[in-house]
Formats: sequence, C-alpha cells, structure tokens
Amino acid sequence: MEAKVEDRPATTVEQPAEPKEMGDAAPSALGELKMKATDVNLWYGEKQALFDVNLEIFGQSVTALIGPSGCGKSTFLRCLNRMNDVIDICKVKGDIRLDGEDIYAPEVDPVQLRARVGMVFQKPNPFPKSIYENVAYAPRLHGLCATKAQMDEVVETSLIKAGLWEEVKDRLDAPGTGLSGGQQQRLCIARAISVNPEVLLMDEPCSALDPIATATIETLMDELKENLCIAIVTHSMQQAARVSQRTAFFHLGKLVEVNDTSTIFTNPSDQRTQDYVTGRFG
Amino acid sequence: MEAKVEDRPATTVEQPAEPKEMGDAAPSALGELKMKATDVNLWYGEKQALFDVNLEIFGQSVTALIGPSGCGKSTFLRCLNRMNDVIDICKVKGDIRLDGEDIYAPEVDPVQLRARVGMVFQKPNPFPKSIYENVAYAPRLHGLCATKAQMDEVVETSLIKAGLWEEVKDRLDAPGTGLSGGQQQRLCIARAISVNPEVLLMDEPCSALDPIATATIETLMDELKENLCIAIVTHSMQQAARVSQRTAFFHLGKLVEVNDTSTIFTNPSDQRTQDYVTGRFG
Amino acid sequence: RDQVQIAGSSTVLPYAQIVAEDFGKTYSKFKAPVVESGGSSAGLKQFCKGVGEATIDIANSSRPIKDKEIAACAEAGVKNIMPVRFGYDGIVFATDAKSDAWALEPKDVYLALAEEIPVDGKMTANPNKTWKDVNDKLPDWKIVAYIPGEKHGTREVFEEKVLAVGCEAVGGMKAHEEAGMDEKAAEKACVKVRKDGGAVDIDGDYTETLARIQSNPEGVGVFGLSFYENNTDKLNVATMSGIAPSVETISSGEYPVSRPLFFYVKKDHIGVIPGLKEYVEFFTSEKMIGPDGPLADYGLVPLPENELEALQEEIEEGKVLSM
Amino acid sequence: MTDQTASLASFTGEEAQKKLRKRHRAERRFRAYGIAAILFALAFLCFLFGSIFSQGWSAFLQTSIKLPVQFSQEVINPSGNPDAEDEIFRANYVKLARVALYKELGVDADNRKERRAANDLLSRGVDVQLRDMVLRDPSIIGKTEDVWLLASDNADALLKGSIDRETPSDRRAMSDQQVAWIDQLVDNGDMKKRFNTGLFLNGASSSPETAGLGVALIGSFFMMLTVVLLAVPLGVCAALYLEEYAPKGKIADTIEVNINNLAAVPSIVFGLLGLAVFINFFGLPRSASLVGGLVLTLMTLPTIIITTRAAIRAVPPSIREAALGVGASKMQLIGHHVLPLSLPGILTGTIIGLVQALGETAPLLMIGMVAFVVEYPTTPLEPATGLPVQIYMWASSAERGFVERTAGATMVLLAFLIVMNSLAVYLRNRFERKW
Amino acid sequence: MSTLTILAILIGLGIFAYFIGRMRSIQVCGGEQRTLHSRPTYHGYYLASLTVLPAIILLAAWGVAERPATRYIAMQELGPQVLKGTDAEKALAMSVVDSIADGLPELTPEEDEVLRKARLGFVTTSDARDVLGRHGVVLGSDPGRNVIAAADELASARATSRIMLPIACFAIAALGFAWGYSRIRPGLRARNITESVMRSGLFLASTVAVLTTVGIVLSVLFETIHFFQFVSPFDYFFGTVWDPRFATVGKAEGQFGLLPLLWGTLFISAVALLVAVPVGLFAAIYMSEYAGSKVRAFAKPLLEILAGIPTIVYGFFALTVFGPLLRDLGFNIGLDISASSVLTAGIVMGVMIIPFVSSLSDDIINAVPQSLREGSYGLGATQSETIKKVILPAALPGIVGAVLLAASRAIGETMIVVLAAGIAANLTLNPLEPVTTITVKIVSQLTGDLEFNSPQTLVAFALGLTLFVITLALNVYALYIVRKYREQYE
Ligand SMILES: Nc1ncnc2c1ncn2[C@@H]1O[C@H](COP(=O)(O)OP(=O)(O)OP(=O)(O)O)[C@@H](O)[C@H]1O
Ligand SMILES: Nc1ncnc2c1ncn2[C@@H]1O[C@H](COP(=O)(O)OP(=O)(O)OP(=O)(O)O)[C@@H](O)[C@H]1O
Ligand SMILES: [Mg+2]
Ligand SMILES: [Mg+2]
Ligand SMILES: O=P([O-])([O-])[O-]
Repeated sequence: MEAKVEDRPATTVEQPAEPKEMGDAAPSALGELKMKATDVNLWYGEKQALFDVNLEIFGQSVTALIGPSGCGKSTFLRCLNRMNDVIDICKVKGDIRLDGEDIYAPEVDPVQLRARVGMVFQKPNPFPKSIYENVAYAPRLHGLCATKAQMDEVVETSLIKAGLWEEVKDRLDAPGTGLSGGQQQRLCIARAISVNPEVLLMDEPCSALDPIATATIETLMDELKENLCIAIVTHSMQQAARVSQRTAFFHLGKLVEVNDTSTIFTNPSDQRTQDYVTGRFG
Repeated sequence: MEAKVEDRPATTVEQPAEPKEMGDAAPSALGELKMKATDVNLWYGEKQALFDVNLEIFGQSVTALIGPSGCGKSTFLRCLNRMNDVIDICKVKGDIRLDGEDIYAPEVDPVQLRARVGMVFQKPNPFPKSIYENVAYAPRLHGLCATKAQMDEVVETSLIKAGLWEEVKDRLDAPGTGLSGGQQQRLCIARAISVNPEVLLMDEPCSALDPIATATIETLMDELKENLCIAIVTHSMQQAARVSQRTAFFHLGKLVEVNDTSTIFTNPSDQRTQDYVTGRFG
Repeated sequence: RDQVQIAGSSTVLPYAQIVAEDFGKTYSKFKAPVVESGGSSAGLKQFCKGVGEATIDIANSSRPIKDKEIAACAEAGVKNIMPVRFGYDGIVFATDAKSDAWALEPKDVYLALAEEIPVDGKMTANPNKTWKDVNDKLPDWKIVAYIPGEKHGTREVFEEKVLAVGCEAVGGMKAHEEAGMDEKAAEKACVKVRKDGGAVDIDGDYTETLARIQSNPEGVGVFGLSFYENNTDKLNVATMSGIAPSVETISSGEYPVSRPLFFYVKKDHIGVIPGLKEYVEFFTSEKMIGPDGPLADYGLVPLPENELEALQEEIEEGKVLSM
Repeated sequence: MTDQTASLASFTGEEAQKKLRKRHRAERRFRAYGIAAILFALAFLCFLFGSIFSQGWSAFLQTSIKLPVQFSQEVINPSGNPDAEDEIFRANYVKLARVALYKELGVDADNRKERRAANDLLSRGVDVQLRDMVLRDPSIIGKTEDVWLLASDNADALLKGSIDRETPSDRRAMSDQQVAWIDQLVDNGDMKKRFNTGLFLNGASSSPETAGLGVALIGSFFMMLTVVLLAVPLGVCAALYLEEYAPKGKIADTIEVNINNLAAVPSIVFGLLGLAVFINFFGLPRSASLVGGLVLTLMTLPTIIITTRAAIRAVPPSIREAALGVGASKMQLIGHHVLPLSLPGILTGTIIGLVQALGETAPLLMIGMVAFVVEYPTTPLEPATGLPVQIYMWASSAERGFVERTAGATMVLLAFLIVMNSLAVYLRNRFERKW
Repeated sequence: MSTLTILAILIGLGIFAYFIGRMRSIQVCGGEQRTLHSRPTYHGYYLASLTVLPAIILLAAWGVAERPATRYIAMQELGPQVLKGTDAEKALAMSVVDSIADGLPELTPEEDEVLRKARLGFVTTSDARDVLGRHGVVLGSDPGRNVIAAADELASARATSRIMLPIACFAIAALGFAWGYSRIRPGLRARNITESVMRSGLFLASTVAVLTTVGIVLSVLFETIHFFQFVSPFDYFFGTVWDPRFATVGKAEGQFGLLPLLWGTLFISAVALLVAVPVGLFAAIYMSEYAGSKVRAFAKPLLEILAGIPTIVYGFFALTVFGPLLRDLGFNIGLDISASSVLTAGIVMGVMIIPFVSSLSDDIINAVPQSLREGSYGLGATQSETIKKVILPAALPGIVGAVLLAASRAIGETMIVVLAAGIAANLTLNPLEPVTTITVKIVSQLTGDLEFNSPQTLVAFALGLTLFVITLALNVYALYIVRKYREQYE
C-alpha cells in the first residue's frame, strides 16, 4: 500500500496513454479508496458534458472539485449517487465503483445507493416540515429506528454533528424553512448524515452563506471526514485550500488534473490549472 | 475641501455623541461626496432592520458594505434608490441625500431617482428579451435616444464598458437568458450603465459566479468608478479588499464602522470589525 | 325495471308529464313513469334501438313516424309499434298583450315573411318593411316574426298551412310556375322565409319566443295553443282568416293551423314492463284526454268523440303499424 | 464626464419633466384599467345576481289555504275495512278539499260554473297532500282537521303580484269572482304565503306549486359523488403519471394536446359518448345518475388533469432533489412531498371541475337525464335528474309559476356553488404552505 | 355471497396479508432490517397485492362473463323456434326468462311445485304466472313451458355461479398469498415490485383521457361517414349556405354549408375573447401586481363564480336583460342593434370566461420571478412599464394557455348563443346582426323534430367531428407557440 504513495501521478487526462495503475490502494495520508470513476462520459441529449473522467475518491478525506462554471463539476458529482438518473435526457457511460461494486450495474438500486452516498445541495432545501421531521425523514424511510427513543437519539446526534443542536434544541417542532440560510444548510447536512452515509457529496454548500456560516460548515466537514468520505464542489479556491486534502480541476468537461491540494495550489502540472488557481484564467 | 481629508473620522455609531462635521467635502483621495445617509432607521412591519445608520458615499470610488448575513446590507443598499418602496411593509425614517437633495422628499420621483441610481442584483436577472433589447430597455424608457443609430451607439458603448461587447457583438439578437452566468451579470451591468447613472449599487454581484467571471467584473468596476460612484455589498473580504476604497461594516442592523478599506482590514477601531474581517466572528 | 320509460318530443312533454304524474297518483302498484325530453327525433331514435328492458317503451312525437324510421326500427327488432294519436296542438300567432288584437290572413303572413313575393306577377325580393305595408289594417310595426326553427315540426305545419296557402292566395305559386319552376320547386320556393331579419327562427321553446316578444314588443310570435292559454295576460292572440283559435274552433277544424300529436308504444313491451299497458290505457282514457280532462285544461285540442273511441278500440286490439 | 452631464440634463430638464409626467399619467391610466376591469366583472356579477334574486326570491314562498277538512269515512274508506289499502289510496281526496272550500267560501254546490271557479283556487296536488296525511295516520279518518292546503299557481301568482289585477278580467287568469274569494280568504287570515319546503322536497311535477327540486338535489348529489370518487383520483393519478413518469417526447406531447383538446370538446359530445359507451355498450340504465356521473367524470377529467399537472410542476425541484438525495423512492417522493405540496392546486382544479360539472345540462340530454322524474331515486342506478336540468326544464315550461321557480332553483344552485367555492378557498388557504 | 361482500372480504384479506408480509420480512432477516432490500412495509404491500389483485381481476372478469354465460346456457332450453329467431326476439324472450328467474328463488316449496308442474304441463302456465305475480314478477302473458324451463336453468346456473365465485376468488387469493409468502426473503425487491404495480395503476389512469378521445371519435365517426353518403364533402366544407330543411322536402335537398357556422363560431368567440382577454388580463394584473393580498383573496374567488353559473342563466339574462339594454343603448346613439346579435352573445359569453383568463393569468403572473421586476424598477421603470415590457412577455406562454382554455370554452358554448345570438346561420361581418355557431347546430339538429337517420340529424355528428378537428389543430398550434417562446426564454 505504502509503496505507491510516492508515485501517485497527477492524473492529467490530456495524456491518455499514461497508465493509471493505482489499483485499490490509497495513499497513506488519506483513507482507503472509496469510489473510483473510470472513463466516465456523459451526455445531456446530444451534448456531451463529461469526457473520459477518471477519478478516485478516498475515505477519511475531503476531495474538492474546482473549475470554471459549466465545466461539469456538479454533473460529475451527481453521477456518484446517480442523481442524474432523474434527468431524462442524461446518458452515462463508463464505470463508477463504490467499494469496488459497480453502482450503475442493473441490480443496483439507486434508492439504496443514495442512502449510502448522501448529498447536500448548493441551495439549502429543507422540507417544509419541522426540524425534527427533516432529520428523522431519512432514518424513517430506511427503517433504521424501531423506537421513538432511538429516533430521538439519531436526530440529536445528527444535529450535534452538524453543529446545529445548540441553536435548535428548544424548537425542534419549528418549521425547518424558518431557519436562517446557514442554519438551513446545516440542517440539510444533518439530514444527509442522519443515515450514516459512507460518502457525502456537497455541491457548493457555502455559496449562499456568509463567512461565519461558511466557517461553521468548514469546521463541520473537518470533523465529519473522520468518519466518512467527502466530495465537495466549490468556486472558492480558498475554501478548497482550507478544507480539502485532494483537489480535482475540471475544465470543459474534462478532468485536467487531480492531486494533493497543496500540490495543485502550489505546483500544478498543467498550465490551465496554474492559470485557474492563480486567477489568470480566461 | 482638502482640509478635511485627514480628520475624516472612523464613524462608529456606538459613539453617537461624536459630531459628524464633514459637510459636503470629500477626501481628496476619493471623489466628492455623492450620497449621504443620516440617521436612517428602517422597519419591516414591526421589525426594525436598520438602526441610525449614517454613511457617506463618495464619487469616483467604490464603497464596500460588508457584514454577516441578515445585518441589513441589502436593505441599506435598497434604501439608496428607494427600491424598498416596492415592499409594502417597509418603512424608512431618516434623511438620505443625493447631491444634497433629499431623495425621500415627496416631490422626488422614485422612477427618476432609480434612473440616476442604478442597481445590479445578486442573481443575474436579464429580461427574457434579446441582448440588444436588454440594454436598450432603459434608454428607451427614458426616451434618451431619438434615432436607431443613437440607440445602437448607446448599446454598443454600454456593452463595451461592461466588457461584453466582444463576446456578443455577433449575436445581439440572441436571448439574454441564453448567456452564461458571468455574461448575464455583465449584461445586467451594461443594462444598468446604459442610462449613465450617477451611482451604481451592486448587491453581491459575484456570488453566483466563478473566479474568472468574478475577476472580469472586478476589473470592470475598477474602470467604471472613474465615471461614477459605486456601492457594493459583498460577503467576500478578499473582494472588498481588492475593489473598494472605503468599507463599511454592518452588524445587526447597525453601522459599526466605516473607513478606508485598508484601515478596516488592517487596523479597525471596533473589536467586532476586527473579529469579522479576521474570520473570528460569532 | 319497474318504471315505464318514455322519451321524445318536448311539445308532447307537458301532456305526458301530467299523465305520468296522475298515473303515479292513481296506481299505488306502479311508480310514475320517467318522461325524457330530447326532441321527437331523439326519442324515436332511442325507441328504434331495439326491444328489451334496456330500451325505452314509448316515444313521444310531435309528428308522425317516418317510413325510414319504421324501417330502421324493424331492422333493430322493433316490429310491433302501436301508434297513438292522442290530440292536436293548435298553432297561434300572438303579439304583446298591450297591442290591439290582430286579424291575420295567411296571405298577410306570406307577404310579410316570404323571401320573394309576387309584385305585378313577377317574383321580387320581399320589399315590405312594416306590417302596414302588407295590410293597411295592421299596425305600422317593423316586421319581426319569431317563427319555429327548422328543427321543429311546427315549422313544417307553419309552412304548409300558412305560407303555402298564402302563396297560393296571392298568386305566388302561379308566378313561380310562370318563372319556369315545376310544381314541387314552386312549392318549395313559396315557403322560403326572408333572411334579412324579418323572420327569426327560434329553436328553443315557446318561453324563448315569449321572452323575445317581451324584449321586443313589436314582434309577432308563433306559439302553441297551450302555451298561449297559460299566458293569456301576456299575449294577444291573432285571428286567422277571422277565426279565433280555441280548443273548440281547432277541434271542429275551423281554425286551420294545427297538427296532431302522437306517441308510439312498443307492443312487445306490453306485459313485460309493469304498468305500460295501464299507462297507455290511462293516457287514452276519457278522464285524461277528454274535453274535461287535465290535458284539455292545459291546452291540448282533444280528439273528437268518435276518434277517441276508435283510438281506445285500437289500443284494446293492439293494432300496430303496418311495415 | 461629458456624457454624465448630458444625462443629468436629460433627467432634470424641462423636456424630461414633461416626458416623466406623461409616463406617470400612463401609469395611473394603466392602474385605472385594472380597477375598471375588476369592477366591470364584479358589476356584471352583481347585475346578474340582482336580476336572478329579484325574480327568484318569491319562489321560496308558497301560498296555502287553511281549510277545516273533514276526513269522511264514506269518501276515504267506504268499505270500512282499514286494510283496504288500494281503496284508501285511490279515494277521492280532492273532493274532501273541495267540499271544505265550498263551505268556507259559501259556494253554491249546485252551480257547476261557480264550483269550477272555486276548484281553480286549489292546487292539483291537494289530493296527495291529504292522502299522505291519511296514510301516515289512518286514525284521522272520520275527524275534521284544519289543514294548510296548497293554493293553485294562479292564486299564488295573484298574491305575489305576478298576475296583474288591472288586467281586464277576460284576459286575466283569475276571474273577478276568484279574486274576490281570494281577498276574502286573505282577510280572514286563511290564506297566506308560507315558506316553501316543497321546493326542496318534492319531485318533478307538472304544476308549479307542487314541483320541487327533491329528485334533482338527490341526482346532483349522486352525480357529484360519482365525480368526486372517480374524477379526482383518476385525474390526480393521470396527472402524476404524466408529470412524474411519462417519458417526455412525442407521446407525452400527443397526450398533452389530447387532454387540452378534450377540454374544448362541447359538452354535448360527451353526452353522445356516454350514450354510446355506458348505455349502449355496457348496458347501464338510461336516466341514471350513475351514468350522468360517469359522463361528467369524463368531462371534468381534463380540467382536473390540467390543473393538477400545473400544481405538481410547481413543486420546487429542490424538494425533489432533497428527497431523492436521501434515498426516497419515486413513490415515497410523491406520497411524502409532491402530493402534500400540490394539494392546494389540486383542490382548486377539483373545485373548478366540480363547479363546471354541477352546472352542466347538455350531456345529460343525450343520456336521458333531462327527464320528468317524480319518484325519489334511492340508488344511483334509478332515474334521476339534476339541478341544472330542472332549471332547464322549468325555464321552458309554459306556466307562470315556473318562471320564479327557475330563478329560485338558480339561486339554490348558486348557493351550492358559493358553498363549494368557499370550501375550496378555505381548504386552499389551509393547505397552502410556504417553502 | 354478493360481489360487494366478496370485495369487502378480499380487502380484509389484503390488510391481513399486509401485516403478515411485514412480519414475515422481519422474521426472515432475523430482526436485522438493514439486510432487507426493502422496508417491511413494502413486503406487506407486496403480499397484499399478490393476495388481492388476482382475485379482484377474477372477480371483474367473472362479473363481465357471468351474465352472457348463464344466459347462453339457459337459452338452449328455449327451443328451436326461438333459437332460430333474430337476436331481438331472443333478447325479448330472454328478458321474460330473466324476470322469472329473478322471482324463482323467492318461491315457497309449494309454489315451486306449481311451477315444476307447469313446466311439465300438469297445470296451466297461467297458474305459474299467478304464482310469480304474487312475488312481484309481472309477466305480460302466460309464459311458455320452455320459458319456465329456461328460467329454471338460468336460476340454477346463477346459483351455481354464486357459489363458485367466492370459492374461486378465495382460492386464487390463497394461492397468491402462499406463493408470495414463500418468496419473501431479504433480497426480495418488494419495493420495486410494489412501485411498478402502482406505476401501472397510474398509467391506467392516464389512459382514460386517451380512451375518451378514442371513444368520442368512434362515437361520431360512423354517423359522420353515414352523413357523407348523403352529402358530398365538398358541399359541406365549402358550402356557404346553411339551410338543412326537412327530410320530407326531399332527400338531400337541404344545404349543409359549414362556412356560415364556422364563421359564426369564430366571430362570436372572437368577440367573447375581445371582452374576456382585456378584462381578464387587466383584472389579473391588478390582482397580482397592484392589489393587496386581501383584495386578491376576495376578488379572485368572486370572479371564479362567473365561470360556474349555468349557461342557461346567462342565456336568459342576455335575452331578457342585456340584449334589450344593448338595443336601447344602440338606439340612443343611432345604431340598429338586433336584440340578439353577435355583440350580445359575445359580451355575455366573454363575461362568463373572464375567470379563465383572470385566475390562470393571475397565477402565472405571480410566478414571474421577483428578480425581473426588481431589475426593471432598478432601471427607473414605472410599474406599468415593467408590467407591459417585462412581466407580460415573460408570462406570455402561460397566458396563451389560459386564453386557449377560455377560447375552448367559448367555442363549445351553446345556450348563450341560442338565446343571445339566435340560430340563424348568417355569413355576415356585422357584429350587430345575429349569427350562430357549430355547437348550437349540433344540439338543435340532435334534438329536433327531424327524421333521425336523415342527413338533417346526421350532420350533427359531422359537425361534432369537424369541431373536434378544428380545436385539435388550434391546440397543436398553441403548443407549438408556447414551445417556441419557452425555448427562447427559459
Ligand atoms: N439538465 C441539464 N440538461 C442539459 N444540459 C445540462 C444540464 N445540466 C447541466 N447541463 C450542462 O452541462 C454542462 C456542465 O454543467 P454543470 O452543472 O455540471 O456545471 P458546473 O461545473 O457545476 O457549473 P457551475 O459552477 O456553474 O455550477 C453545462 O454546459 C451545462 O449547461
Ligand atoms: N422583505 C422583507 N420583509 C421582512 N423582513 C425582511 C425583508 N427583507 C429583509 N428582511 C429582514 O431584514 C434583515 C436584513 O436583511 P438584508 O437582506 O438586508 O440582510 P443582508 O445583510 O443583505 O444579508 P445577506 O448577506 O444574507 O444578503 C434580515 O433580518 C431580514 O430577515
Ligand atoms: Mg454546479
Ligand atoms: Mg443581501
Ligand atoms: O320537441 P319537438 O320534437 O316536439 O320539437
């Protein structure tokens, strides 16, 4: 396992001949390999949005996806829990594995998959229900709690983990939509982690939030990554630098480069990455 | 005029006894005093959103409004061109002057005022019309162009100023909604400057944009400020630092501190400002 | 099914209603029949759908059944049809109650409403604008007559007994024939009504005609006698060739414009559908359609005594239409 | 800088002020148009309601005559056998009423003409009224009791003023003598207008004073029940399928156009369809409210589908994504979020559809529901009519008494409508949730 | 056992199966619910649907087949002369058999004996008739012996069927239950199965609308073809005179020109829309942009009442109040307006369809994002300029839809036209004159005194089909327009 740490290459898709020989091993700094996308191509109708994307996501770490607008970050993220199935015209080719199991295999049930790979969206989207019900929704769906006491516990733990407990513990019956933006986003995170997903996908979770709320959520990610694997899309270089261990740079539907975050920001191997992270792009 | 440059105080509303004796003079580094708000209080129904805000905005400069979410930045900005009139429950008290003239005076026509004080919103909101029509909308409203040739010129100048001309000059008839996010935002800026407003208010104009688009718009602001006076709301300290000459920090509906941007970021006089700009807030 | 089902003419409907209601009152054993209104043609169409419980038993009609309909009926298995001609409907001309009583002749009506009238032996488009133009004794009203629309059988009677007669009287018939038409074509041309707003077709009921006269008090309307009798205070009836319409003058044949009313019974249903036979007998009893019965009260022109007896006999025998 | 001043001038100059004033005038005009539009529509509504009410309110009153009726044994049950039901059923009850009336008015029983004139004061329905009393309580036979008997429609009309006393008596439906009698009865307090319960309870009748909406109300109730039970679930299910499942494309477009088009099909064509399918093909009985309900179901289905689809479409995609993102299945998404959130819209559509169905006559014509039905239906398979049908039939009746009843029945229908509308608005507000 | 009872029992069984399914699934996973593919509730639904659905399908099929089958069996007893007869004769004979069979189960043993004897010829059949009469079976004539035999057969066949049906249903339910029960295991995709069952249910619901269209087309198509055997399509589609006359006048003597009717339909609808669209749209704009929420909550449902008033009420209103009013008005300004005219009908109909435009447009205008309004205000536009130049264009596709629905309603309207515009088919450009519409003629040709299988009546079906095709074209075009705008603006 350790042997391969050093030669984990900066995967540059522009050099397709280059062998990606990582196997299932992961670098020691990160957790073990959790998800692996191989040659993912994706079309919206006629229009191709992703081109041969190859990316690994490791446990106990945060992977950041960055890139200019419309480059396919969200699209790729949504492939990872098959949220793209919902879009009629969307067609995916390629191989995406979770713990070595192909998630696009016919026998895989996307509903079950999404319980394992949770998602938090750019705009906070709590259900128009009470705070308690928002968090209890998923455990109830999946029948995780037999008793009310268990459920109470799950709700409390999730809210504590999401750093919201203190603020809402006295008004669990208040509507979730009545919270402030940052609180709502944390509520959505609580909702997502209530079923103990193995992977958490976050699509620009902080873009609607002020710095304070952003900081809370970044801290939260730091804590969460101990137990699960996080992939986050962000527009903010700073945020990517602060929270992630690995960063992938997308451009025009292609994965240009993926590497340790520090490497990407200090010493990227592709000129486009360099230009982008230093703001000289375009 | 120059005499007062040095003693322009860091207006801290917590010290209400302090005399604000600036008159109409502006510091030499900035342009002349353009807008002046005195003791502005604002209520949404029962709830007070602004408390005794006193703020000057100077020409040929960018003033940044920063502060945590919900502190009243947008609200204050909207006072400056009476966009708050649109909200039924909103009640404003205090005195806001544009070139020394009270904009809340009964004889002032908000319609005319808004032509002089333009606004750009957080989410790009082009009209569902062609690019050309989007820009020509306001000049046509105010009857500024008698001939088609004049109109063409106004549209072209505005688009050039907004840095969009090169990208769209071949498809002025294409719908404005078909542009990318950054382009849409620049289109909205072009639309706003098409009637040569004296003040341009921008409410988080870049929060929906990627860094490249953000950079374009920041450059644009830099150029625009030569001819007009800009007030911008932003969540990003970096952006405030990059583009503005003066920065005002709001907290809980109060204006805590306003000063040169460099002073605010390096040597604020209020502890809360200090905490906020260094991210230690809350 | 324990109720007799009846469908058809809206003209016959009020009479059938009265009979049905009284039938229900008189026979404790049977429920009152259900009487649908939908027009003679619709009723006969239902009638000729076939026999059996799912089809209607009686079709009311304000005209005799046509041969083609009999054939269609037979094809669907409805072979034994008992025709019942139970009375006459008088057709009257009336104006708003506030006007003076009119004395009309068929030729006045023809000259007022026909599309073309003979002027000096030549057919020309109707030049008459007011009733006074037509006949000096009539008031100086703009010609607007509300006549039954073409879906109504009454229209046919109106054409045949008023327009055609009037046409003949003023020599229109002759003028047409001289213009080179054969007899049939001339007859057709005679009964054509003007289309410039002088003659307004009414497809609805007489209530509509009444409403129109009330909203245009210079209008002349064509009504059923029964309707007029119920609204004597709102309408002023015109005499035709000097005869005032009434139950007596019509049944004696003096008043010329009337038409027979019918209902048709499926003989095969008699005995199968409870109450059917009793209903038919009840309807044709002296008590109902006799001169003192409720139908005559309502405005039905009853059959002369001998005809009524013949009818009752026919029903007793179960006489059916010959195919 | 130069164009800045230019623009300043262009905003503050005399010319500009003039332009501005013009724009503000346009603004005021525009606003006035809006108010005028609403006022126009409301004025029309008031006008309409006013003309209906002024005609219809009197239908809720009905003139009756109080007479001491002697329930004589010889007339009702001459055989003396209390079990002779048929005899009691067929007894000449009219005679009882008439005898009482003659006595009250002092009519010469030998004068046939006078007798007939007096008879005309009583409704043709008094026999049923008296018979029902006897059947309900046979012990009444042999006694004399004060009974409020229905007056004839002409007497009623005279009291309500719709027969003009000034009309010359040869043209008036009531002779001078009859008028005098009526005045006498009214003066004695034996004749007055009482609340017309019969309007709500009686079945169809050929005479206005005994005609009522009973059968129509039951028929309308059965039909609305059928529509609610069938059209609402079917419409909502169809809308769900089309919005949530049906693959977008040519087929979906075809179905959409098809449903929109069904909304434009004249209602009588639905009647033709109902006749062909439900009566001729499935052999359901004619004139049955079940068939009426089925036809109205088909007719309202497009409305419900169209509005429900719009409501479903309005459920924000973020909620869908949220639910799917935590592993809800499609059905769970629908059951837990889509349906509850679109409920107000679905309710609106349902009510619009029901209201339309409630007021429809033409399709019922084809399936035999525009009919004269005396007996109450007890099941939806028995012959019945509906409220609009009754209005339609009364509107085309010759008797004067039906004119006010037509308007009265319309008032009943409007009351229904308003109740249903308020219910809809109430439910809409209750279920409306902000997100 | 009646069908309803069986149904009730089946539903009870379904509920039972639901709980068993749930229990079983928990049992098979040993309490470890995470190992289950689907939640226990889904196993419950799964087992319940396996138990109930096949049985209900059987019940339905039985219900459809029972009557023809038993009748067929019974009919064999009727003897050759009936069997050789026409269908109508058979049907008639069978209706007698039916009613006797209805009465048979209620007879006492002695009465049964009478009937048996009658059948064998020992007593007269009129005795049998008396016996049956006592039980409310009214017969027109004395039943024939073979009729009694057939009725006997029918009654016994029915009795058998009554016994067999519940047995068969419950057997199928039990089979389904057992099979489903045996298949419950952790890996069973009960949720997917349940969802596809429900999905099929939804699909079936959505076919109803399509079937309705098919039904409508079929129910008018044959009569239309029949009509065109009398009248040439050319005369119908391009004829300028509508004058169908009576069948007695001669076969196809009448003239069946569609154009005057089509023109009348379009003319009246156009006037109605001229009233409804501006009024409705301005009302919608006022309610959504200017009025407070209270005014809106009050005005909107009030306007909606306009759409629910029966059209005959509008019709009489137009005829007795509005038409004369308009005529008097016209008289005062020197215009000669007929009491019934395009104008009267159009205006009254326009009022009726105002709510279609106002309520739907109000919703749509409300849905235009606030950001567009602010964008416009921010540039110094007045409210009305914003509405005219930004909001209405943005809401256009939706408004087109609302107008279309209103137009549909106007085209399909009958009673108002009959009473307010009359029934004269004129080809006129003058809105002060009467015209009539297609729907009016459909109704009047169907309900008249005319011969029913003559072109005069059949033309109603042709008109219905024509109108159907016209509105279809209109809808397709509208969809195209809406799509076009959507592509541009979204
Ligand atoms: N539902 C869709 N249908 C069609 N095209 C789509 C759809 N969603 C995204 N696209 C297109 O796919 C491309 C990638 O979009 P994606 O949303 O993944 O970009 P992104 O990197 O997330 O951008 P942003 O930073 O703006 O969120 C874009 O060109 C976009 O227009
Ligand atoms: N239309 C409104 N009605 C009622 N309250 C409002 C309205 N708009 C804003 N508020 C309240 O006024 C306060 C100030 O809001 P404002 O939008 O000015 O905050 P902000 O500083 O712009 O925040 P953000 O950074 O999230 O945009 C908040 O508490 C908000 O809830
Ligand atoms: Mg994205
Ligand atoms: Mg803000
Ligand atoms: O309804 P009618 O057939 O008598 O006109």
